Amino acid sequence: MINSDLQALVTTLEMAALTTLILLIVGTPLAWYLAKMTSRFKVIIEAVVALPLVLPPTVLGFYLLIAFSPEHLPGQLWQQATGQQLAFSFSAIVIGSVLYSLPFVVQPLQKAFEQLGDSLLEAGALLGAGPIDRFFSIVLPLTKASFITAASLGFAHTVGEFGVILMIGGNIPGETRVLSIALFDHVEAFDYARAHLLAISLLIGSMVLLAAIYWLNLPKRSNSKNLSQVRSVK
Amino acid sequence: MINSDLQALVTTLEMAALTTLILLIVGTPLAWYLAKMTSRFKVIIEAVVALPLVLPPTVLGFYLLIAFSPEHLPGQLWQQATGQQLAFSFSAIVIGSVLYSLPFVVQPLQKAFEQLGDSLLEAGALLGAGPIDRFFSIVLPLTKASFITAASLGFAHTVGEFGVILMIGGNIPGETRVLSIALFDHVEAFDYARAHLLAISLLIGSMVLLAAIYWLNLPKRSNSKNLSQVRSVK
Amino acid sequence: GQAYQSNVNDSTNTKTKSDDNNKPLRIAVAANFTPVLKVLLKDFTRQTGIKTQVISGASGAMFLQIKYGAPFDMFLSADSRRPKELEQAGYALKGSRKTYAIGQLALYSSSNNSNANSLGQLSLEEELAVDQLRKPPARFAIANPDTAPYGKAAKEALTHLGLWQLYESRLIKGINIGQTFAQLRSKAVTRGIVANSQLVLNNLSGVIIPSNYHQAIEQQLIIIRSSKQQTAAEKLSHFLLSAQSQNRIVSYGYAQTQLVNNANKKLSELTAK
Amino acid sequence: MMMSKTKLNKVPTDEYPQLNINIRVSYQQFELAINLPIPLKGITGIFGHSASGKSTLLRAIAGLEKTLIGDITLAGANVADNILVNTEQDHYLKPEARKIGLVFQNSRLFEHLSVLGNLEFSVKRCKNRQLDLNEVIELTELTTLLEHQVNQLSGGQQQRVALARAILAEPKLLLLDEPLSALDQHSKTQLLKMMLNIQKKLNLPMLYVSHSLDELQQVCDTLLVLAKGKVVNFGNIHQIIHQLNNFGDYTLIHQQTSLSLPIKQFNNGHGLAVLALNAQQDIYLTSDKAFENQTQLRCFILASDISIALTEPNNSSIVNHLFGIIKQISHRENKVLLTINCGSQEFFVTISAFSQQKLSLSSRQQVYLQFKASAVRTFIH
Amino acid sequence: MMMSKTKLNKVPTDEYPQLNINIRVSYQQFELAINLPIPLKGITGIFGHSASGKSTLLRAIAGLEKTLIGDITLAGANVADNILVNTEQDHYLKPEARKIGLVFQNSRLFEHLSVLGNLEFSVKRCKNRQLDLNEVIELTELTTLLEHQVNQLSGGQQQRVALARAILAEPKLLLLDEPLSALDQHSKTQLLKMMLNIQKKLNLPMLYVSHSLDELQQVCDTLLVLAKGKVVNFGNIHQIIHQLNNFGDYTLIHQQTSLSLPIKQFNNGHGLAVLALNAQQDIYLTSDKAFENQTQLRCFILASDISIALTEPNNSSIVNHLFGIIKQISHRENKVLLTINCGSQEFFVTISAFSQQKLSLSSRQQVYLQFKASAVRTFIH
Ligand SMILES: Nc1ncnc2c1ncn2[C@@H]1O[C@H](COP(=O)(O)OP(=O)(O)OP(=O)(O)O)[C@@H](O)[C@H]1O
Ligand SMILES: Nc1ncnc2c1ncn2[C@@H]1O[C@H](COP(=O)(O)OP(=O)(O)OP(=O)(O)O)[C@@H](O)[C@H]1O
Ligand SMILES: [Mg+2]
Ligand SMILES: [Mg+2]
Repeated sequence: MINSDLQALVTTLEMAALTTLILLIVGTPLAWYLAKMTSRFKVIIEAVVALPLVLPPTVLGFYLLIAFSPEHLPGQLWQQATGQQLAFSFSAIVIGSVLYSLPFVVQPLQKAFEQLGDSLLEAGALLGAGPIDRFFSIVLPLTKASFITAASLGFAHTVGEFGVILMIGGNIPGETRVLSIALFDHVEAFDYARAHLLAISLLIGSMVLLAAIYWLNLPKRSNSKNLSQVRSVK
Repeated sequence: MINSDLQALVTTLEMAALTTLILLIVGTPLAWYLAKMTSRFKVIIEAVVALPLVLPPTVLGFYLLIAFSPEHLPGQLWQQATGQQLAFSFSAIVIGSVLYSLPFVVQPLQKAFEQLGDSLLEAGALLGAGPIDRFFSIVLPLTKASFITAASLGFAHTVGEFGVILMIGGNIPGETRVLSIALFDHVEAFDYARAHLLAISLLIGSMVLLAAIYWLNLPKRSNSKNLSQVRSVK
Repeated sequence: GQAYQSNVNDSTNTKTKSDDNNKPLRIAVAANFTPVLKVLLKDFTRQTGIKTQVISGASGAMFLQIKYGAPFDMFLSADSRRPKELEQAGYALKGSRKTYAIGQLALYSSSNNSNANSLGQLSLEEELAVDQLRKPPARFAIANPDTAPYGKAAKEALTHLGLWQLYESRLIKGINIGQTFAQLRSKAVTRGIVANSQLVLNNLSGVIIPSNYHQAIEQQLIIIRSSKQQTAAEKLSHFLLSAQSQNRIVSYGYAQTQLVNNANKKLSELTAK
Repeated sequence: MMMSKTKLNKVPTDEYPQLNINIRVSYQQFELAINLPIPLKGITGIFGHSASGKSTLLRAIAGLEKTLIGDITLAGANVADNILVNTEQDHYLKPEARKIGLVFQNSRLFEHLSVLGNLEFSVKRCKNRQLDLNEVIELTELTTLLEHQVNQLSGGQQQRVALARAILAEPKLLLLDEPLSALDQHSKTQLLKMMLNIQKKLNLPMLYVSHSLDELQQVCDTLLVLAKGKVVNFGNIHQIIHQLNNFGDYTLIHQQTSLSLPIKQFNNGHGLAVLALNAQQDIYLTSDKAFENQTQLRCFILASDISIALTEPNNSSIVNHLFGIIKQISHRENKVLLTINCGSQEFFVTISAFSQQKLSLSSRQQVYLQFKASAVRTFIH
Repeated sequence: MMMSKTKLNKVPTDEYPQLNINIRVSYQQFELAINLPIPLKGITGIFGHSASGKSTLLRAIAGLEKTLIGDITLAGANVADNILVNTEQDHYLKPEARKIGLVFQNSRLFEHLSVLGNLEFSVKRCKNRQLDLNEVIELTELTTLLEHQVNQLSGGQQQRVALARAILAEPKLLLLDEPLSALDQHSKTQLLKMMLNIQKKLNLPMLYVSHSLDELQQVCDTLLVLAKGKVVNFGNIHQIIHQLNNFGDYTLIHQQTSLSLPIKQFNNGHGLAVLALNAQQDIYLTSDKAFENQTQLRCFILASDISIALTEPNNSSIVNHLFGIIKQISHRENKVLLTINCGSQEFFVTISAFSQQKLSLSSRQQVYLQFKASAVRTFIH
């Protein structure tokens, strides 16, 4: 009984961790590009990235399901490349979550990169730091807080995701059955005691996780000049 | 037939606009407070704000429904104050959406306020600007881009919301039946033609809206020094 | 519902191994029947040694998933329309479509002394139902008549009583009967029409709405044509339709099915001609 | 060494407002500890090495240093008694309520506003405006820059905008943290003139932080010297500079005689202005149009610019010959600092040890001081 | 007026690398148009009014001005011919590949790093390190500040960190945009000395922007004067300064004689150093330990510090008496500028119109120049 929930927890964590990783790897250059881009196509790309927000997850899931099925190109390509069906696989829910959570990662990062400005990057370049070096030695540490926001929004949103995953994953235990679906199932199956238990564990677990993340991000600022002056200008 | 979709569209826009407005009004001071707060409770508040992300919407909806029912305090208070039942009302879906979309508004604003720093606020204070004045004359214009991000994330997420609204709204035409539910109903009822049509309209509509928003935000930066130097440090 | 497997390790095997015999029989089932199925499957596994895995969900979603290649062996829908469509579209094993249960509507009220209204004689029931229904509350919960079979039946019952007009503007429509029940349980809405089986399973009582007020809520199953475990699936189909199982199903708040299945057979014979 | 309070009471407190400071601001490796009443008369200079606490002091007065302990009051004739901060009584007046302006060391312009927008920010929030926006714009030479974004400005342009913005707010007290450091000599001079004008026009006291004693000597009445967070000198600027001549850190200043003298004649017909040193003796310097409306002139003569002659010099282009009596002779390495009384005014002269040897000067000896008209320096002319 | 290329070819290009600049940077209200080869010998000064385009020029060389049209090449003996940018050929070398350092007008420290972290940022990215980190830290007096966050530093401290950071990167060319503007005289002197040392040690050419001609005179061999985006003067610093004396903008400089002379005697036993002006005549100035290891000294004498005597002066503390012949007399308002030849060296002297009247000097007249040992100024001593 509890075993099956544990299994869902493991799947959820695997999926959310992998999704967050991919989101950061894909989202960071995308956000950087958008932040520095001046072309008029920028607004279009921005709108496309934000689109998953507007569609109800189940509907988004419906379209993804169609795309992932072996009858359509993305699903076909995947099958040719990996020999496995894409729909109803672990890979499918990761891809779905990545698409669905992309705006939550891209937008905070983009704004952070925009606010950063160029002056410190110019200084870095003139000390011999190339673009990659500058990114890791200047941009990343200065926008650390936004990366944490982006990652935690992405992670949390993936954990809470339900409609898309249910549709393209098919709720298969050990593969695509995640905690949010398990929780939903408990409610549907009138198993309120277990639903409450799971919901509360989920809440406490995520709260501890989120608090830990935010706390990790806290001490860095504590002895800065700005902080000591907060009271004066509140 | 199409009438009912139009009605859903109107309800959706009303709901999303009202929700976004409330989100900005509630989220801005909250984000400011979190950005400037140094207490250790900060992480806890941050985690609580982020919680709606983690719970599957239907489950969140279930708990909200319990809270909104006349049997429980929030629902009771509402009924005493307004004389109307909260659950299954337009107010209920607005409140639900506000809670659900809060992190999308608070987090980008908070990060923007944190990155802003105090130096310009100090300068403003010494020119005689009080806190409210400073907010509108300095903070708001300097974080305009983040406000637009926050508002568009909040709006889009509310439009796409489905699970919570369905549970606490009850799909009442003209009151709580929104576009995302209508869309889902069409899919469930095998009415794929209408579903596709609605989804495409929704996509195009939101894309135009989002593009317009981002475009509004674009020209402001175009003649700044930073921009002209972008190529050098990419 | 959750996965029912005699051995949890098997689930990991399903990822890696493609040995069909080792794979459990994967059953997609409408959420409202999941608890009953789980009880029945215990016996089934004991008798046949066939391992099973239950995937519970909304019939609509599962229907779409099967169309797009979901790796299910069997589908227990909450209605008859979707199995029929799947059969016509060629996703079902020919002749595998069977009615395994017939839903029964019940009027549920979370606020009043409904405990007094224990299930009794039909005539009394009828009286009670009509009686209560004639006084419509401000809000009344049913499943969505356009998409959910229990909702459609509820609408028919109300129409039959000439009350649909009265009720139409007061309805809280759940996406499926599960959500309607959840809405009622939250007490945000106090009265509504749910599946009788939901009440039985939760030790609640309501008033059964006579089945002649609406078309039968046939819950049908099919065996998926692409399944590699069709024999095991057929065994389960037989098991579910056996008199013993049917009796247990009825004891969980469903109506008698015998009649319908026969009628069904005749119907399909007729249409086949 | 901190000045005793009694000494400061010379300045009539019933005439000028006074800033009473008794504070302590502590950082890990630095502590600012100031206990001092500052009479707010004209422009008060603040001088000291880098990291001596100048900016911290200004920030404390403005209400931006939150680790501050102690109290600051602004008391005086025109201003109602006003406690800016008193940590013992848990009293704290917010920066925006203090009516104190501050030009920061880094300009801190509002990036979202144009140059004009930055100036209007102040104007809008200023009640009972006395200054004319256009006039200030002209004086700070911002006329052609009004529509520019502030991040497009050169360093010097930014400082001018920051200065204009602070002045336009017309505060009760203006704090200036090296407001002209990025400007060339010419602009500096122009702006210092403007500030002096505005100081008088609005009767607006200023505290002025600078690394340039020349600058301060020209505009300040009073000087405060900070070192390592402590006040080491405070008082009349001429006195302080003369004290620094004798005791001061070599690295801090050029030794000099600092003077404020009445103008006897604006132009003697030969392009020289005449200042009355005392009843018998005059000092000549190159005349300037700017002297025309003044009765008093502030000037300084570097000790190194004055030479000593034993007999009254003739046949030289040097116009100033003053008769004096050597009061004190002090040696430092290869240099000799002479303090010479010409009437009641002390003059400071440095000569080389070699010259001293040659002339073998001794205390109470009568000598002639000679210096060129152009050695009488006025920073602003 | 732009200098012709022929004139510049005097500097041997086969010995020093050369920066060939032919660019145009246009903004709405400003255009920088430079066409000039700059021989990279020692430190080249860049001088000009606020907003004359100094920072823009440095940014263009560093590769930060993207609206630039034209080309910049770095050619010469030690450096392989190197096209930094050529917009015609669509060639553009990225800033990080140019090996050019820049100390910005605003320090631009990395806020997320401590002082030490900022310095190590450079050290890590410097190949073939020649400088010792600890030595630079000591010379810039940052030892006690290493663990500080950079936003806790005073203005002057920030500039020192920025300077140390740029030097530690050991670039091929270092651009300095008013790197010492927030520092007091003492720190300035110390840091200029350090920069001279490092310039020699690494054979690292520098372009140095400053508003202070005194500063530049002490460290630069060559001076570039900008006005409104154009080069108005370029060449040997002494020549340029003397040109400015005659034609230059009054507001730009103090008229002065700028000299580089061999040291004849480090200490004549009386605390004076002796410089050889020519075979017959010497110049005396106060000796300083720092002169000990030098053979040549750079100094300047303000025109206002020199006075004229018709007969050889006696009985005066003034040690320097030079015999010369008046070459030119020019009047400006109440001042007279004399150009006087002492042997082959021109001296510039300003006297008041009054003195001129009194002495009635005329061209080709023989006169004595007199100035104190302390009037011979070295910014760095
Ligand atoms: N928030 C802070 N945290 C720690 N130390 C600080 C902080 N603010 C200032 N200091 C230290 O206080 C000392 C004085 O700084 P301050 O800015 O007042 O100097 P300053 O006299 O203005 O120097 P400068 O002329 O270089 O601007 C410095 O050593 C500085 O490092
Ligand atoms: N991005 C830009 N957009 C528009 N104008 C600019 C831009 N950058 C510089 N300018 C203009 O170019 C001119 C020269 O600026 P620059 O910063 O080179 O001056 P500067 O000589 O360094 O002056 P300062 O000594 O005051 O720092 C100024 O008038 C400035 O307003
Ligand atoms: Mg300072
Ligand atoms: Mg500049």
